[in-house]
Amino acid sequence: MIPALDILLIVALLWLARQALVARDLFKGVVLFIAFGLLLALAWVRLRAPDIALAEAAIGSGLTGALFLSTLGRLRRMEREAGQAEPPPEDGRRGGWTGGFLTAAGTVLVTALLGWAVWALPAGAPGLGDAVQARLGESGVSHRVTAVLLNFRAYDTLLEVGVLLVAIVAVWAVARADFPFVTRNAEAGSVPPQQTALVNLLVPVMLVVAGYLLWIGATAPGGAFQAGAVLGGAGVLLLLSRPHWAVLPERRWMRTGLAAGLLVFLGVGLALVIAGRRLLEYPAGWAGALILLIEAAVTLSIGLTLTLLFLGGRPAAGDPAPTMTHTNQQP
Amino acid sequence: MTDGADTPSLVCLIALPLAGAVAAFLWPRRAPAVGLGVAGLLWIPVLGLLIRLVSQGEQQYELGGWAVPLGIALRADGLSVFLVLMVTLVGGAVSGYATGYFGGVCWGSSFSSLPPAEDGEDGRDGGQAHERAGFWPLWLFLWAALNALLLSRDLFNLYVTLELLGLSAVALVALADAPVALGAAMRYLLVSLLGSLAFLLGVALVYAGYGTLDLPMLKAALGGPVAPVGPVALGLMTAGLLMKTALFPLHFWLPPAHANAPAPVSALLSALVVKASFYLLLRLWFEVFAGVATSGAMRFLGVLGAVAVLWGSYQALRQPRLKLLVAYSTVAQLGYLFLLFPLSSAAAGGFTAWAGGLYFVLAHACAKAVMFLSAGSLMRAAGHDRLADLGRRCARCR
Amino acid sequence: MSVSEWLSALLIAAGTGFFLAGSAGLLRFPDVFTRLHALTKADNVGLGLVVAGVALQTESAVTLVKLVLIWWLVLVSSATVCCLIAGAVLRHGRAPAAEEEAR
Amino acid sequence: MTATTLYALAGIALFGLGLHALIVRAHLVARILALNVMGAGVFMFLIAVAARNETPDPVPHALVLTGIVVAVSATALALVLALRVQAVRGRAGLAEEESPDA
Repeated sequence: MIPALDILLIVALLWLARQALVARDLFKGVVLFIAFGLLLALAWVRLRAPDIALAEAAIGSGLTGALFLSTLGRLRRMEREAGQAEPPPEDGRRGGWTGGFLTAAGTVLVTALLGWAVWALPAGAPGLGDAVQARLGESGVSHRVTAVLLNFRAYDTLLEVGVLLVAIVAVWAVARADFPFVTRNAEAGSVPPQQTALVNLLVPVMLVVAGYLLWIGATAPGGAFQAGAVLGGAGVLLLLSRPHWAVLPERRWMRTGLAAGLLVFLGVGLALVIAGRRLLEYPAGWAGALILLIEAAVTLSIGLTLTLLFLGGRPAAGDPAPTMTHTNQQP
Repeated sequence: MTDGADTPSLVCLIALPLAGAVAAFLWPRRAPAVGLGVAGLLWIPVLGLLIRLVSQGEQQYELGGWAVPLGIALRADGLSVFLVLMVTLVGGAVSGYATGYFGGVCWGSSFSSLPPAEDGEDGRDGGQAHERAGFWPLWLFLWAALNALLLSRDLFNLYVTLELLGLSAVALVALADAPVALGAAMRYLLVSLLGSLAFLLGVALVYAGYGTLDLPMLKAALGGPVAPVGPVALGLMTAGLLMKTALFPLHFWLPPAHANAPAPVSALLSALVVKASFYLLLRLWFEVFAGVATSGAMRFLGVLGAVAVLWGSYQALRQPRLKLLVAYSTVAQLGYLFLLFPLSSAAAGGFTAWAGGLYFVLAHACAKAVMFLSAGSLMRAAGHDRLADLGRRCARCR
Repeated sequence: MSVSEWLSALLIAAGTGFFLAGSAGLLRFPDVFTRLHALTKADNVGLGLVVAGVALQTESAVTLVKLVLIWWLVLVSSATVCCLIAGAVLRHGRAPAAEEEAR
Repeated sequence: MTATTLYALAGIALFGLGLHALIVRAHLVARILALNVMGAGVFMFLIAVAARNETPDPVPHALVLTGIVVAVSATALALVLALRVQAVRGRAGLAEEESPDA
């Protein structure tokens, strides 16, 4: 018997996803996608995956949603500047009724095939849960997900931190920060006082929450990703409202902060190799401390990376960007 | 099979370019020197690995000291070491070329008159600066991803390396900030992400059905009765990898992406990046899923390859621009690679087909890299790569 | 069921009622301002009641602090966001369109 | 049929929905949204698989956490590229029959 709540949740998720994907108005689609992400976090809780729920709410729905919304804002601004009153109509891709029908039929066929394979999955559920449980005591942490992420499969996580750095290098290589977009409000002297007050209030709370998530990750749901996501959220808030005390670090420090996670992760791994152990083979008794060290650096880098990804390009040398206070104090 | 705990050459092959990428990101001015240093230093672990492979056979390395299936292991056998050797050779040559192409290197190069690279962040000095600033970290990340992919024996880890490879490759294409290149990079990114997602869903199905991510363990598990999840997972992963390898008719993204990237990038993409996903296909079809893949499916891939040879060659001959011609020839040459599937499963001549196929991989990597690099030099000299006008220009060069 | 459990259920049910009313207002009210009114006011009281109901069931003080913190944070941010949206609509004389969403 | 099977199948359905939108939509932002929905489908399948056991299997959880971070990186790069495409071409779409040497 399936609980009614699960059925309701799944129906709502599928409906939201469909509405988000067919919406001609992209703004509507993105808002529906954010709602979809929040419900998804609820689904993860139902599936007893609180770590994922935290990450989904912060990254999957929150920061991804913010990225989409700021992109739409920039697109509209470009269209306005190009003199397009209305966004250009979306050109149909697969022309004609038959094309659309064939695409739909093909997708349904593929989905049905996949669904059949899932339906026919063998009942005896194998998995590595027992293997993780058996070695958990040696991992240096007592939370199983953190043990997998930063010890048993730490190499995956190392490469993944590399993916984050690739993303920022790529974004910096492709585009310059469109800083006027971000600072438009502040330049007009019109960051509403409520917003400033909220940011002044929330950012310290978010810093505390990030620290708490980082610390608690060793024993309970939480860890570097969730903490980094909260830091990233705080960074986005700062970019949008630029309170007088917030200053973008100099580019040298920015680079160092972005690379810190990979640097410390790889450094610890290689130091262990030099000490005659294997890559990321923590010595007994040291595992917990080394994991916390790596996680702290990774948290910092993830937070900074997510913030700067939201900025959407390399901060240029000539812009007032590096010191955020610059324009804020003008009347 | 020997465990390589005492000689960390397997780890160095991945860690060295990764560390180089961070260094190139932190010190943009020194990036070309870092790149060349990595290209040179990498020969030490490569040759060390080769010697051990010859003397002791297959090497493996359990990362973090955790045995599979809990941990992740690296593995080097003949096929992967052969390809690592190829990457080191071609990658080193392209690195040398790139120091000249992107300028900013301190010794005798015809382009050293360009302004120093600074960190290329203001984009005001002719648009070259950010190309230079972006190329080295991205290429070193790409290099790390290639080696990691060739040495991994864990399915999810392979997904992460595929993403690292795909994102850095796309960004390298987008370095040529021209409208056509940006469109090509965007299309490449969409295809690459779709391919990765299909691969990831295949990995998820494998884990759901067999409870392991380790390739050799999966192979053993597949020996039992075949559930539908096995072939479906193989189909998904294959579809994703075929997109990334650009087998006809999924090749549409390749010519614009390879032709409009900066010359060293075109060389790397055509010579190495498409081979990485091809290598994974070989692994999956001939080793892990050998009992699942039917000869009919092998023949189907062979037919697609044959069509790709004809179609790619025909299109290549029709192209007005040199780099597009070379890019379409890649489509054709990739078709030859897929002839390996039906040929090697034939009872007789299987070994000959393998030997021929691998030799072809190496030959194509070297030849195509050189072709793109030469095309880049011609483009620099002539200012364009329209075939009709190049002849006159080159006559003058002499 | 004990008295506190009954009280808890009652509070949660009352809170849910406020959420329902707020959702109905969101769907039925004519313009942005009235909808904001329905949403933020009703949700703040509704969430407060739910938190009070759940708080009755907890034994640990830490959980209690977390629950109150959640309510307080939602209160502060929804009040601010309500002001920001209403201000934006007033300035532009129309519903917030795509270019305003990023704030 | 159990709740986890239903979630697993819903994950597959999300994958299919996203795939269809990725093919039929032309606007780049819509297509990037579609890729995100596909990713969510894969994650849902993985987490449903993990939930089959009495205590959830932590390995798929770790894989999904990795996947979420990879997804946000890819999304950020894709959106920036889409903006650049709009900036140089005046529209955030890829022409269907585009001659590569335009």
